[in-house]
Amino acid sequence: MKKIINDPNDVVSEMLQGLVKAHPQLVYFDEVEVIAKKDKAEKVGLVSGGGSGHEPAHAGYVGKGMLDAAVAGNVFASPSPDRVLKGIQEANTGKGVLLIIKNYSGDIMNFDMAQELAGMEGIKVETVVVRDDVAVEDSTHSTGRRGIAGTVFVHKLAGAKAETGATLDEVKRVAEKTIANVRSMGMAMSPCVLPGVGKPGFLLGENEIEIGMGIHGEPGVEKTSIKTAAELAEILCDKILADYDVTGNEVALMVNGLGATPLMELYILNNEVEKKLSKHNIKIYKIFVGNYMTSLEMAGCSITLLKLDEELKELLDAKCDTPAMKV
Amino acid sequence: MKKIINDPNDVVSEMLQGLVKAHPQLVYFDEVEVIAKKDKAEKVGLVSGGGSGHEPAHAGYVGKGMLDAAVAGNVFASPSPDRVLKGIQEANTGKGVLLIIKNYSGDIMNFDMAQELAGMEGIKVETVVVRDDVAVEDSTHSTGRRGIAGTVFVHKLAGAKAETGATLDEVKRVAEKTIANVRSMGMAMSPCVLPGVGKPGFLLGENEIEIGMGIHGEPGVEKTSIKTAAELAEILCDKILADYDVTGNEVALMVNGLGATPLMELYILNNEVEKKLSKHNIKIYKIFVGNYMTSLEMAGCSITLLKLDEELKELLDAKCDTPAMKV
Amino acid sequence: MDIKITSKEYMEYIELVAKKIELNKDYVTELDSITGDGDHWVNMNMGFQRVLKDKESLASMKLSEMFQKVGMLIMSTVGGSSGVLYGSAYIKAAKVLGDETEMDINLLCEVLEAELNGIMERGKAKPGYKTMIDALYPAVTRFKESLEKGLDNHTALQELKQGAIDGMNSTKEMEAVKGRAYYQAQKGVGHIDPGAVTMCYQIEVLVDYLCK
Amino acid sequence: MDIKITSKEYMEYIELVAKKIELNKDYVTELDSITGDGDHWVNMNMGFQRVLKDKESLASMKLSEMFQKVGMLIMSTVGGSSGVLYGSAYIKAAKVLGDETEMDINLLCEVLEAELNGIMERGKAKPGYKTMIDALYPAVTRFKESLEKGLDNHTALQELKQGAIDGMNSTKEMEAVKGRAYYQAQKGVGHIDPGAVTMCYQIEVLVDYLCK
Ligand SMILES: Nc1ncnc2c1ncn2[C@@H]1O[C@H](COP(=O)(O)OP(=O)(O)O)[C@@H](O)[C@H]1O
Ligand SMILES: Nc1ncnc2c1ncn2[C@@H]1O[C@H](COP(=O)(O)OP(=O)(O)O)[C@@H](O)[C@H]1O
Ligand SMILES: [Mg+2]
Ligand SMILES: [Mg+2]
Ligand SMILES: [Mg+2]
Ligand SMILES: [Mg+2]
Repeated sequence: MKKIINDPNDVVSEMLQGLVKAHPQLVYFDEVEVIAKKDKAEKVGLVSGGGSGHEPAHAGYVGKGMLDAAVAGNVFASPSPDRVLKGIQEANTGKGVLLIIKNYSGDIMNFDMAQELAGMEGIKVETVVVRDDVAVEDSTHSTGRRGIAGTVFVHKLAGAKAETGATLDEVKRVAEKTIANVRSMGMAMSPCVLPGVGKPGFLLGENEIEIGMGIHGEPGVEKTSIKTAAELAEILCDKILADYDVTGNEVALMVNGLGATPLMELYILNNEVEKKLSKHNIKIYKIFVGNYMTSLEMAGCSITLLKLDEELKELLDAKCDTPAMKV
Repeated sequence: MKKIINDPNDVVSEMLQGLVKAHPQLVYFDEVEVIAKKDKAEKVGLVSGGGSGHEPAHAGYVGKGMLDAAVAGNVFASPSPDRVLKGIQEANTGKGVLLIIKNYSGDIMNFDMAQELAGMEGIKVETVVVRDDVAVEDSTHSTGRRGIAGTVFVHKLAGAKAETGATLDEVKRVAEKTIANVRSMGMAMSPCVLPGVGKPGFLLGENEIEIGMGIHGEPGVEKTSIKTAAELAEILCDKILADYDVTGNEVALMVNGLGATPLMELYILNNEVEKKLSKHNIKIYKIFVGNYMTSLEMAGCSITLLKLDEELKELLDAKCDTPAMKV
Repeated sequence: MDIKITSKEYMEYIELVAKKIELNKDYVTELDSITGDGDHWVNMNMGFQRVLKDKESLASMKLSEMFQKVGMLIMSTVGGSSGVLYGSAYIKAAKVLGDETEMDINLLCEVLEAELNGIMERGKAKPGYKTMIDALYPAVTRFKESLEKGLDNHTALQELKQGAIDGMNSTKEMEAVKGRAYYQAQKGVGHIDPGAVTMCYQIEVLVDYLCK
Repeated sequence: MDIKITSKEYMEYIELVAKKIELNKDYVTELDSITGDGDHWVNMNMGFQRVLKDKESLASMKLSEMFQKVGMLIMSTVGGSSGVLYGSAYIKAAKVLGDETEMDINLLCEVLEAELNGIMERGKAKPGYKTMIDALYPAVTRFKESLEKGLDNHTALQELKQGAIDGMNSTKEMEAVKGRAYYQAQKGVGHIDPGAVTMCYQIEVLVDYLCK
């Protein structure tokens, strides 16, 4: 295992310490592994989180116009409820808190519990669950579809809504609408290595890729041979469009890298995805290309489509200023 | 070779097409592989470029407050003078153009020629050469030190100066000052694969890393066994500080990933570098963590220190808005 | 036979549970390796050892306070499903304890029922899903029925224990519906669920402690 | 023997050079593989083939215009060092051609000298660095001296050719100072520089064409 780390047990806390040093507008709470904004505005608070290893998710999305706090679990393991509770406490300014949860069994149980704990403290908490991955209906980590890169759009749009001074219910409605309108599909080309384990959790042949693999290396839908960028764009988009036909609509597109895939390849893929969507008469309003929701050093990508209407476009264009996304 | 590409011969043009689709404020000139701003402000123009494979460098730094045009060569090969000339023409608004060149023999010769060609057209062109890499004094690609991630600081500060309406000489002075004040040192953990070649250009053992390796896989100073983040911070910083003692000074720090290294590891390294610099009584004014100057899918990192004074701090803090850097 | 469980006594019981779990590392780990990801013993052991560390202070707390605190400790120490499931169980139970300073047998039954509900609600799971619930549910049901029928305390407690044992064994032929075991080729059929085993340990130890 | 080279004739010469290079693929590639990165033949071949594609229009241009255009074509087609070095040579030479419609032997000498200077300035290199300069420099020097001495055209041209051949061979025992060969363990010692070989080809072909 070649990683730039010290003790594998310390990767999460050391990473978050490194993050706040680079972004002094954020504050780190140790033990509970929470990152929050230093300056709190009086508004609905937004909290997300989950296992670590998906950087910049979620701490990288804390800042003006997106999250107020992010809660990190160990690598690929849900944060415990007390950690999430701390995130809620930090995000709360009296107007309630929305929890944005990716649909993994562990996350669901731990975030639900945290919601209850916060309720006992008199903090009003609502939750939404992101299930954007069209690859599989159930997985080793979830009942129902998994939440992946589409989550970043939920952070962005709900965050923009909260910034307008909207109520918790209004912010939740925007989050739900975003979730209803977003779909993703991914593919992996090489495995990732958990720092505490030291060897790959799965293997792929020299010319093999796996379509639909999850962001923890959970099985996808098909192992196949390496494809051209054009073929990949076709496969990933077709799978999304078969589930959710956005022909004739406007969308936001995210071409996401899983960690080890160079930006060059993501841009080449973007070029093909744009061509493919044009053929389907889908108008792309805005494109995001980069590593937004990763899986340690996995090579691969995901495509996310978000169907837009006037409300969502406005929220997408609203200013945000976080380490990993600035609009 | 597992890459998200089509024909290896087309990677540069397809990548740049993918880039402008995601960033419609930029324009792409095919054949010459130039990316430029759509809206030209009347000011000194800034142009950089070099071989491709270092994304987001350099096209990702075109935008307000940084470059006006970037010129791409084939992967790891200098762009030819006619390409650079097109970049100069696009950047020129009558106030002259500064070429920011990384110190590689091919780049030097091709950019120099372009400068002459532009001169024949009556465009005033000045050049600066970045040589920030303290690893080796000469290399397979350069006479004298190589230019690596420190180049991004030159783009940023000279870009900010140009934005103030400064003259070509003033912008050049700032670029030269930045070059004089910046030092980098890197390390690689895995090789990169040229799309046209299909196999790694060098190999490293299972637990082996190479200190000082260049961003084209050129030999560094030492092959050694994998180190902890703390040890790496020590080795890389010591090498820089031995060359350029900034004890007691204020610096900007860049912790740069070479392409395949996850953000998690870069933040962990940042945490250690900050500790190391604190011990040397070096005050860090601003930190940049991310993939700024890469080497295809190479895993590894580099550390860049830029000594600051009041002038440079102000320029560093000036607004910029490019695909890969927003301040 | 009279049942009066104080915080101090409950912590004595916890100590015995911790020991019981500690001693069954290989068996529990093996079961979770077959049907899940192999960490269930580590999780449970870490959780109870952590609780033990605060034994003194916990023993001096009010019952409801102690349950709340035990729940929080397990929850924050243990990753994975069992941490939050046991955490939920204890915290739910804390609520029914009100201001009581000791549990009689009826309150014990209510506490166990609250724990069961806490787990079922948190895990959105039911009996038959091949989980820890399959040990706790029949145990609580038979315990409750015995008390309702007016059986003596000793008999009721034995019913509690036997219910857990039978329930645990019944998971062997079940197909998993929840959790990682669900994704095993055979959905774990032919193997006992590790969470049911450690749940059964806790009930056995409780009954033995009370009947000693 | 009278020397009058028009654009049309120069393009006939270019065609012969292109053929000569085309035929020596393996040898040149091998030399650059030993001392450099192995692409020198590909670079040169690509460049001259590209120029040939525009043969008709180039042959009809004014000499200086044609040289400028050939330089630009080579430069934009060929990557690596040789593209910009030959590009610089041709563009520098274009300047001394002024409005002339044909080259006599003295102008030819000036043109070759300009090319030499173009390469030396662009590459910041001198004779003795184990490069193409080591073929061109002695060739031009001996050519110029012959003309200054008043030797006849044929003799002067043979001096040009022999200078290139001797210069090329002299690179065999040189240590590289510039370019990739510099970083080879032996700095290329024992092997002829590929750039000197292709430079020598061009001069040989030129002299043979003029003396035919
Ligand atoms: N949704 C659920 N409801 C109730 N019990 C569950 C649920 N999911 C898993 N379990 C129980 O948890 C046990 C596994 O716990 P553990 O290994 O500690 O956590 P994880 O499954 O996260 O690795 C299973 O054997 C099962 O008894
Ligand atoms: N700085 C220089 N000045 C003059 N000639 C040079 C210089 N660098 C390299 N050369 C010549 O270029 C030849 C190599 O050209 P080529 O292989 O086409 O380019 P590259 O070296 O970029 O791969 C060398 O054999 C040498 O003769
Ligand atoms: Mg488990
Ligand atoms: Mg687990
Ligand atoms: Mg070569
Ligand atoms: Mg070359």
